[in-house]
Amino acid sequence: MTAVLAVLATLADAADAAVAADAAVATEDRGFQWALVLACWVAVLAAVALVAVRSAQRGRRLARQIPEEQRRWM
Amino acid sequence: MNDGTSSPGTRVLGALTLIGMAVLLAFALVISPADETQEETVRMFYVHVPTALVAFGAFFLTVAASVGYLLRRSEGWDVMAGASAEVGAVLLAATLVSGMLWGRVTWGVYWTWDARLTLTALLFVLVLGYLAVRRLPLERERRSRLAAVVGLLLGPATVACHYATTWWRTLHQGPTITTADAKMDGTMLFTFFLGMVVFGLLYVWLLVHRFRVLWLEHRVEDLGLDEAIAERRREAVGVS
Amino acid sequence: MLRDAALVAGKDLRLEARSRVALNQVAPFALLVLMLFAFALDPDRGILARVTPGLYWVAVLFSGLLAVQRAFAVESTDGVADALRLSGLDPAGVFLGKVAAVAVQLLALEVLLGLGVVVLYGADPSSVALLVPTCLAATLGLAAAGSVYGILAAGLRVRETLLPLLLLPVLAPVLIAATSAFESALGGFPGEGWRWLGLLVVFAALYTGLGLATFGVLLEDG
Amino acid sequence: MEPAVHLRGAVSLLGRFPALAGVDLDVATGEIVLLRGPNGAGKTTLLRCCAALLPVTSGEAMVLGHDLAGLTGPARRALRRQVGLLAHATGLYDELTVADNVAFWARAAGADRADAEAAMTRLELDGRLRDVAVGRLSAGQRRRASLAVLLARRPALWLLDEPHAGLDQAGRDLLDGLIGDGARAGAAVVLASHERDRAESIATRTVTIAGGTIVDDSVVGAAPPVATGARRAP
Repeated sequence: MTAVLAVLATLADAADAAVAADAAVATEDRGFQWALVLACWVAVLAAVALVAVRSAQRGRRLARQIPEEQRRWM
Repeated sequence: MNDGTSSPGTRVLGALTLIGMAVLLAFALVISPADETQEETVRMFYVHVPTALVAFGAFFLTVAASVGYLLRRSEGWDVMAGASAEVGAVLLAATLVSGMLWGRVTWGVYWTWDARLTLTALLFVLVLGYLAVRRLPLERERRSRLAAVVGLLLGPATVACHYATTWWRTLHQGPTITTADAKMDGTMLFTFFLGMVVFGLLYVWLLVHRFRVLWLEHRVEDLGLDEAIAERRREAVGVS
Repeated sequence: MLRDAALVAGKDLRLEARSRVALNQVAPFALLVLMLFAFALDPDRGILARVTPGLYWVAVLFSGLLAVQRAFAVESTDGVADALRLSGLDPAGVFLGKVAAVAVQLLALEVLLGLGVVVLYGADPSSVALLVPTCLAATLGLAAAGSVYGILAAGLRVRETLLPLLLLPVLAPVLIAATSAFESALGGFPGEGWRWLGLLVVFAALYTGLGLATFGVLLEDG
Repeated sequence: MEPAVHLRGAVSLLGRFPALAGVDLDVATGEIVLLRGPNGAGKTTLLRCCAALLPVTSGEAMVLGHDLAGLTGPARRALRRQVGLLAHATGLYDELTVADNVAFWARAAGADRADAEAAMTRLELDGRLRDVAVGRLSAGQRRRASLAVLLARRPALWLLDEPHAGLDQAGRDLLDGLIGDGARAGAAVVLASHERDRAESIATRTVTIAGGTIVDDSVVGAAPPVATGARRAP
């Protein structure tokens, strides 16, 4: 855990440095806000979709291997 | 159409979830107005807060189902705990991502040691540990038992982490961040509640599917057991 | 239960007296961590003095992890795990015995590390009234949580990697609370520390209770 | 009288592998059953199932009056306390001395120090070896130390997995004497062994296991041998 926190802290530091350059612009710029808002939604929905699709694929592969009567929810 | 983990029920649930998600996207990104202070970034809250709350609910179910398994020792509770933790982990990851992006635009950094963000990160690691136990290559009964204890312990661990992180930030008088300082008008409030409903539906939908996938994994493990026993007994022929 | 606990604790301490793993390996490791921190952080600018509580508890945490790992490594070798299950010992007693043995070793380590930070970092340990109970409560919490996850991972091939993953996030509150209590004590405003001590006591009681309740399940086929 | 071990169609899985594929076996108290069969036949699994260390997945399994299915904490503990298992591994702490080990395990099972001392004397571990760390003993000496633990615990069911392996001639004779004494005192003994001649000379019955099932079960009829050691039984 501490290692993880340390990595996160390092990431935060790196982000700090990157942000320092355009901090002044960041708060004012609505385009930038929109970009991050969209990135946020896309990231979340893409992750969920990925999990759902992989789960469905795995379910299909498993279901093929077992007899009909053990899949009675369908 | 017995080719996967779907059933009429989950198809209806899935359709509702997808429609709901489309409506939520319309409200969150188009219809609802920008906030006075937070401007456009408020649109991240319609994903951030619901995923966080639903993920906490998922945790709670994992803890409860783990207790259920320890009391009843039935496969259903075990599978339920695992499925809920898997979906919860995805939602927690979503919470962390949206939280970090919001931090980037509001505080200028991806990460601050805000109490809630820290707690979420800790929970994420805790649930990764739980899922690691679930993937141990052990006999199923033993794995379920170990996982149930780890799952049960997620509860007190969360509570302890909550108090520790909250006091830690407030006593240190670091940057106090309140996420609820935005004044919400009617549309925004509606969008937020819609988000809760939609992500709740999404959770239930995914949960049912993951439950069935894990259940099928167990059935595939059981598969051919009679055949294996018969084959084992054939080894005995001609030995005596 | 208490008889079994005393038996197990006595056996563990005797084992340590003979093998000296904690003394010859864990303790030097802990001191080494203190020295490495000094190398990593500039000792001349007072940084070390400011972060002493945190460094102290991180060192305790890592040494504690090693101590827990060691305490349960001896229970998983060469048929001992089976022997333990066949022994007829009360699981709750085994748990208390392991906790007691780990706690005793950790307390000795903490005294050593305490001397270390006084000598190496120049810390001022005058607020004994807060420091000592903090150490006791944090140690009990560490040993209790460590024993629960220690026995859980003991029989597994992946125990060296699984134990830190499971245990360290659970111990995060102990690290935060003990560090904060030490900060108050060393910083000369012990009043704030009592609240953290409370959290440590609750944590220790919680995990001792959970360990008593779940050790049977873990030991049954652990 | 109720048999010490009663198995009907017992199946035990190691992962997905049916190590026991339906075992029928009864062992009465006072019996010495020799379990023989090729490598991988299920001998060790059978012994571990009888010790309630491995679950019996299906079938009937009664050991010392306890039904292994649905055996919960205290009852399982009570059963296990009465079982003595001599496995390939020693079950001893390498860094502790013989005396410490025997005393710890004996006291854990409710025996006292005197029992532990008597057992060590019986296994001829009361001299120089007493205070030697187990890790520094030879294989045969370790086996004697494990046997001393078993003896001190006074089990009602002895489960011995290749007990003669690693012992010298004197040790083997001593072991045979101990087994005979144990059986006469009312313990049920199951020993898995490849050493046919030696094991058959003490066994009252020979059971052959192969492919996870019992393929032959015959009464040999040998009387338990009399202890050969000069020392008095503990």
